This record gives sequence, C-alpha cells and structure tokens, in this order.
Amino acid sequence: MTVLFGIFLLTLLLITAVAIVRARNLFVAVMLMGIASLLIAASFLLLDAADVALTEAAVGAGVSTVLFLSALSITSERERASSSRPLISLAVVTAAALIVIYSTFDKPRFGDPEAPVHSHVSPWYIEKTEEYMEIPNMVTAVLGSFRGYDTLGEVFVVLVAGIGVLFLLSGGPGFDSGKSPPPWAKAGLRHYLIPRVAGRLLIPFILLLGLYIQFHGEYGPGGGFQAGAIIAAAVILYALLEGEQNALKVLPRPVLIGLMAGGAILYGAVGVLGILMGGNFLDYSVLAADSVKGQQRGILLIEAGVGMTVTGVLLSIFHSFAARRR
Amino acid sequence: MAEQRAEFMYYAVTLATLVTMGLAVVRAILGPTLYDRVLAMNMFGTKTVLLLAVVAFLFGRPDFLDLVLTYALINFIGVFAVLEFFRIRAARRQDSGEAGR
Amino acid sequence: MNPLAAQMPALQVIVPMLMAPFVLLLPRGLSWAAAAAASLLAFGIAAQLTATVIDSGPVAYQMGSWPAPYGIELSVDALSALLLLVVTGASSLALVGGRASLAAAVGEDREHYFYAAWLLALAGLAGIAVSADAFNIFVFMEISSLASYVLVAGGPDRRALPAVFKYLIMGTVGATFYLIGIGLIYMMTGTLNLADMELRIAEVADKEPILAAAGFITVGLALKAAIFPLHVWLPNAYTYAPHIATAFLAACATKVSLYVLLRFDFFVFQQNLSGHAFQFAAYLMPLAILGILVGSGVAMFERNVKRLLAFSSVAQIGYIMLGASLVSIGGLTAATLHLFNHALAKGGLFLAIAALAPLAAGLRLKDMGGMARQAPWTFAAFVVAGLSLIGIPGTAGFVSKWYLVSAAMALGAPGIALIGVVVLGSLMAVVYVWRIVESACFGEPPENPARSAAVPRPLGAAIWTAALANVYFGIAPGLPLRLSSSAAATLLGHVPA
Amino acid sequence: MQVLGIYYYWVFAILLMIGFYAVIAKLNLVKKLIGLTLFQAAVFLLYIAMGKMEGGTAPIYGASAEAFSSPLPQVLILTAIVVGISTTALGLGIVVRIKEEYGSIQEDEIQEIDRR
Repeated sequence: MTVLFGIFLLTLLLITAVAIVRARNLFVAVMLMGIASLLIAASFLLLDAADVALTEAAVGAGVSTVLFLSALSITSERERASSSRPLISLAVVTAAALIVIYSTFDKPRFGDPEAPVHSHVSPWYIEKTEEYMEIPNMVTAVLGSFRGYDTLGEVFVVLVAGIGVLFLLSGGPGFDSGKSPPPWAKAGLRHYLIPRVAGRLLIPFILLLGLYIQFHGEYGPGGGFQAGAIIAAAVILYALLEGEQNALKVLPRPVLIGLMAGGAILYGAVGVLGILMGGNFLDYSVLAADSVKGQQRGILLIEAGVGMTVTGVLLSIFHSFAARRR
Repeated sequence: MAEQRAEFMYYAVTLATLVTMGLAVVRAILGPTLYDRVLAMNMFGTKTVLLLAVVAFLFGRPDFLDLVLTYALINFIGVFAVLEFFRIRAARRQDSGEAGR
Repeated sequence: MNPLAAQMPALQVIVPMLMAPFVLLLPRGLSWAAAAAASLLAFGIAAQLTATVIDSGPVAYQMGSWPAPYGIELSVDALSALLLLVVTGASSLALVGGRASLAAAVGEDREHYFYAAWLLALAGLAGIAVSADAFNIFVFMEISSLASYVLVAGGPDRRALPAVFKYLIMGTVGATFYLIGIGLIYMMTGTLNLADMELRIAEVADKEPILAAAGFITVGLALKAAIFPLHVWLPNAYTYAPHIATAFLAACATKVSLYVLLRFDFFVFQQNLSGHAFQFAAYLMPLAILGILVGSGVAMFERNVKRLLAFSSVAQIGYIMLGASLVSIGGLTAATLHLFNHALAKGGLFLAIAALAPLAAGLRLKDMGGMARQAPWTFAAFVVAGLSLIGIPGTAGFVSKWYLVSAAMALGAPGIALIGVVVLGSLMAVVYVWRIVESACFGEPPENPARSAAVPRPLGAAIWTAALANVYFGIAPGLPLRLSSSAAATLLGHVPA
Repeated sequence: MQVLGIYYYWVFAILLMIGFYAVIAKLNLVKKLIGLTLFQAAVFLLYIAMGKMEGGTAPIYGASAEAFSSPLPQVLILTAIVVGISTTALGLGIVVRIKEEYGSIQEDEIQEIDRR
C-alpha cells in the first residue's frame, strides 16, 4: 500500500516539475515550486527521513518561497521569449538521462538490509549513538558530533550566503539609504483586519514551536537549522503584517549581523574549546568530566550556534531584499 | 480486530487525502487565474499536513506530529507572503500607472 | 611533539574561517588588517605543515577524535602541502599588496563583507586541500565557490554581474554532478572516506554505478576547474572581478578543483577501473591539447589584457592536464610543478595588472600605451612574470615545461607530437605576451594623462616578491620539485604496476 | 517494493533532467535558478532513497523500533539542502542587482545590452 502512496506522490512530483518549467509566469512557477517541495518532503517522510522532511518543508515551501517572491516583486514576473537552442539542450539532457538511468543498473536492491549503505558505516552510528551520547535522535548525533565538521562547514556556507547578499545589496544604484521608501512599501498588511488579527495571534506560537524544535532536536526530528528557519519565519510574518520597518525596529540590522556572526563564532568556539581542553577540534567529550555529558553539552551548544546563524542570515537576506523595493 | 480496523481506516483516509492532493495539483497547474493557483497551493499545503498526520500514525510514530505542526504554520506564513506580494504588485501598478499619466 | 603541532591540519582551516565572522563584528578600519593577519598566519601554518610532511611524511587528523571511516578525517601529504602553499601564499600576497586597489574597486562602506568573504574563500580552498572525506570536500567546495562568487561580484563594472551569475550556475551544476558521483559511490561502498573508498571500491569496480560515478565526478570537477571545453565561465569572471581578487582566484581557485580531480582519478578510480590509463589518454589528452591551442589562440587575438590572461589560464590548465594524462612519474611531476609555477606567474601578472590599472582605464591593449615609461618598475616585474608564463630558461615556468617535455620524450614517437604542442603553445604565449609589451613600450600614451602614476608601496613589494619568486624557483626549484615529485610518487603509488 | 525502488531512481533521473533542461535552455535568470533548485532536489531524492531500509523506521530510538534506516544519507542531505538554499539566495541577490543595472532578467537581452 505504501508503495502505491510513494508512486502516486512521485508521479505528481514529475507532473508538477514539468508544469514549473513550462509556466510562463514566474509567480506561478514559484507557487508550483512550493507544491513540488511539499511533495518531496512527503516522499522523504515515507522514506523514514523525518529530519530531512522537516527541513525540506521549512526551506522549500517556506524560506525559498518567501525569497523568490521578494526577488520577483523587485524584478518582474513574466518570462519573455522561451528558450535558446531547445533541441540541442534536449539532446544533451536526454543523453545525460540515459547515463543516469544506465547507472542505476546493477545497483543494490532498494531497501536491501544487506546493501553497503546499511552494512558498512551506518550500523556503527546506530549502535554507538546510544553508547557515546545517550540521545535518541541518531541524525542529530551524526550531524552534531560524528560529522560535526560538515555541519560547521554548512553554517559557514549559510554565513557566506548572508555576507554575499548583504554585500551585493549594499551597493549599486538601488541602494540609497537617504531616500525613504514609498508609503506602500512599508505599510505591510496592517490595514487588513483578518490577516492581522490571525497573524498576530499565531506569532508567539510559532516562536514557541521554533524554540521547541531547537531544544527538542536531540529527541525528535529537528535541530538548529530548522528552528532558525522557523524563528526567522515568525519574524518575517511580523514584518509582513506590520511592515518591514517595524520588524527592523524589533531586530535592527546590527543585531542580525551580530546573530549571524555570533552563531558561527559560538560553533567555532566550542570546537576550539575541544582543543584547549586536550582533545581534537570539535571533540565534545572533553567538555565535561563525563564524556557522555560532554557530548550532549557540545551538541546543545553547537545547535544553538546553528540556530542563531540561520536566523540572522535569513532575516538579513529578507530585509536586504525588502529594502530594494521602490 | 480493532487494530486492523484502525489500520484500514488510516489507509482509507490516506487514499482520500492523496486523491484530494491530486485534484489540488490539477487546479494549480490549470489555473486559469493566479488566485486559483494560490488557493490550490494553500489547499495542497493543508492536505499535506493531513497526509503526514495520518502517515505518522500509520507508521506508529506519533511523535512526528511535531513535524505536522511545523508544516501547518509554514503554510500559513506562505499564504501571507503571497498576499503581501499581491499587495505590493497592486501598489506598484498604481504608482507606475499614475506616473504614466 | 608540541601539542599545537598535532592540531595544524585543523588550524589550517579554522584560523581563516573563524576570523571571517570576527571581521563582520570588528570596526570597519580593522577588517583589512584582520584578514591579512589571518591569511599570513595560515601561510605560516602551511609552511609548518610542509616542513612536517617533508620531514616525516603525511599527517592525518581525526576531527572530533572519531575514528576514520566514521568521523571526518583530514590528511596532508606532499600534494596537499604544495597546494596549501599556493593557496595561502597567493591570498597573503594579494591581501598585503591589495588594500588600496580593493578599496577603490569595492568601496569602503562594504569592504568588511568583502574581506569576510575572502577569508571564507581561503578557508574553503584550504579545507578542500586538507580533507580526506568525499562529502566534506563538497561542503568546502561550496564555501569556497559561494565566497568566490562574492569576490567576483565585487568588481566595479556592471558586467561582473552577468559573469558571476554564469559562474554561479555552472559552478553549482559542477558541484551537483560531483555530489551525484559521490552518492553513487556511496551507494556501492557505504563509505565517504577516500582511503576506505579506495579499498572497498575494488569489489564493485566494474559495476555500472561506479562507471557513471567516475563520469559525473570527472565532468563536475572539470566544470569547476575550467578544463576546455567547460571553461566558458572563466574569462568573464576573471575579467570583471576586482584585479586583486582575480590575482587570488587565478592563482588557486581552479587549481584546487584540479587537485580534487587528480585525487579522485588516481586514488579512487585509477587502480579499480579497467583501462584507466587508456581513458586518461583517450579523453583528457586531446582535451588538454585543444585547451592549450585554443586558449593560446584566443589569447593571441584578445584585445582586453585581463581577458587575454584569462584565456592564457585556460591554456595553462591544459598543460597541467597534459602532464597528468601521461600517467607517469615525469608527467605527474611536471603537472603538479606547473600547478605551482603557473600560480606564481599568473598571480604576479594579475598583481601587476592591479598596479597598472589606474593608469590604463579600460585595460585594453591600446590603453596600455606608454606604460613602460610611466611605471617602469612595475612593468619590469610584469615582464619577468610574463617570461615565466612563456617558459624562458631561468624562470619557474621553464622548469615545469622542461619536465613536461622530458616526460613526453619518454613516450617515444607520439611524444614528439606532444612536444610540438608544448613548443607551439609557448610560441603562442610569446606572441600574446609580446603584444602587451609592444603596446606598453611603443604604444602611444592615452590622451588624458594618468591620474596618478604612483604604485602603492605594499603592492609594489607584493609584485616584486612574486616576480623574484618566479626567478628564484626558476634557478633553485628545490622545494616545489621535491614536493611535486613526492606527490607524483604518491599518486602513482595507487596505480597497479 | 522493487517497483517502487526502480521508480525512485527513474524519478531521480527524470527530475534531474527536467531541472537541467531549465538551467541550460531557459533564458530567464530566475527560471534558471528554479531549474537549479529542481536539479538539486533530484539529488536529494537519490540519497534519501538509498538510505531507506526495508522494515526500518526513522533513525530515532523509539518505544518499539528495532531496525533503522541509515542516518548518514539524511545528514548529508540536510547539509546539501542548506547549501542549496544558500546558493539560491545568493543567486537571487545577483539577479536583483542585474535587474537594477540592466533593467532586464533575460540572458539574451543582457548580452544585447553589453554588446552595444
């Protein structure tokens, strides 16, 4: 039965993807992207990837929709002229597709417990998470500690994206801090009663959910990145309701930059602390007398760092785009 | 017996939700107006929330309801982003219309 | 051993990386100093690591103290040490010399973002060089790529923007191809650690997913390394980036992707795919030769000096690939040595361009008129680096080309054709370097006299350091030669005899 | 189960190519970025599908769970999703600046303007 569910979702996904590429109106394409992203997230859940499903929904349906819409409201939503060299492109694509499909011959059977993926490195994680960290969520254990260096890299990828957008959008002809934006740009949805009441009611709950996801990440699906995205989404909701300027009053730009840099520094500092206490970089077991406690403490701290950076970067990017509307 | 019946119900609900999702996708692709598509996307989000809730029980992992909650709230914010987009677009059209005159 | 010495491989990456968020928080005036200090420190660490590698062989480091295939491992051998020297050295020279030039290009109010991105680009490139984990390489590749998009986008000309967009699209496609490749390998072996992968891939080497993975990884990295015909993003990105950023990126960004390509080809695939040597010869050698000829050919007719040098880079990448595609000790020594020497020559040339740019507004050949008289010292350094690019005896460029030629000689008759290509490419290099020299020495000075002829002291010093390094390593190539022959031996050590 | 397994890889291949087509054939810069997002999403599907184990459940210790799907591909994809959104954000930033400088987000028009 679940097989049928999977096939149904994937087929819908393919149909949506074709529609996205064919859509002339970019706004429509972005809406369909949201649907595609939810379909992918649902497929991930069917494949037992709860954390990834959560991230994909927060990123694909939430953050990326907001970003694309902000960009579209500055640029334009119509796509002119269709495509260049469609036939050559189609040929290249078909050739590549054949290679990909060829590559799936002779692969291990889907879901085979004997496949290398399940028999080589993974069982070690599944077995040792309990022993070394005593936390239920293995994804968090691998993400935070066993492969914590990758996650450090991930935080800096987010940071560099934030730096990049701030850098790009703090120059050029559209940047003019002296000029005040037109009145409609700063009003938000303030004059619409129902969205405002419903939205304001929900903001505290969204923040609460964000904090829950942040600190519950060791026990259930979630963690710093998802929490950061959700908290950022709550602030963005506030900005949509009350106008971007008012959101900036709550969390001014320097605070956001402090958040993004501070989170990255916190993560790095935990790693360096590992060196100072006599271990290797990102070795959390030396952080407390008991190595299990040390691991838990380390993961908690770095997840907090991830959450801070992600919140800071997403909000900075949102405000940078919003400031360009005029 | 009771468990089997519950599982049957879960499957039935999932199936019904999937069909509704399919219908929402059809509306989102066919349009014809932007508002149809926005509504379809919103409806699709709601159905995903339902689907995930049922699947969480079907898999015997009710702790995944956290996830469902997140989906619901994200979906809500998505709609607001779209509304704001429409508002700005309308305001800008008005602006440029006046400038053109 | 001194406890800090054991931490060097990690410090190599985290020193520049952690300095980046501090640069965002520090007062604006300090951002350049902080960046330069972190970069110099990284250079010091690289030198220290190189010394360790020469003395006592490869260094391994377990991140978070987790054992190798489960945690992430770092490892530094001769090849990575060579690369680390290039990356940190280029970054330090460019940063120390480039303050004024960058301030003019980027603008002082957003300088700190630029320096933070610079540090992250440096950290990303260094992170790739020290990593021994396939997925970790992907993560650091993305850090360095995203940061270099920011660096290129800092260019004052608006044409930098479409150029960087193209760079972003092609770079991401390349990285995603690489991701697919390691996904397929992971599916077949269950591991991400390169050394473990090499062992475990042997059992499944002839299965289709591995073949497809080899294809995806090669194409993806070739895109990132701008190997001909996948170089189309490179000329514009180099032309419109700030001059100092071009010097940094031209010296090392594509080299690091080449390094990953070599590492995968020789460590992971070489002994496991049947007929691998044949594949190298069959696919990469013609591309390398075409790259040399087409790159040099376009450079000969190019009118913009920076773009001319960018096309010359495409040709030089061809030499490196040519050396690697010989699959012999001599060829690989030549390839890795050329990687080092080309960075010296191209870095020096672009640094000199940064100094000459205020005098020649559009940087077209005709704008270069009278340059030799207006800035004789800088231009002299430019010529020295140019000679090294051509491969004149007594400069670094000659040494690597000499090794390339002798490696080709070992092949017998077909080698003669390869030597012909190398000689032809060098002659073409003579032509395009001469075109610049000619217009600088004999061209009419532009009508409006230069705004300022003074080259900032630090920049002059950086340029001459690069130029003298070209001469020094041309006469006494001991250090890079030692590293590259040891690197070649390591690479070939993974090939069954 | 096997049908589903094959279907996953085929969907991966087709989705990958739909995205790739949009990247190379479309002239609109935003559309290219959308294609890039689809292109990356396909890869995520590949990884997650290979991490699924028959009879396994999400890799979180629970009351009744005994066999778990592999946590490692999930961790890798978490990172890759974040990398993807970062690239998209930076790309959109560049598109906004291009629009301001050139007044267009069509590749052909921009080339036309530069040639002038």
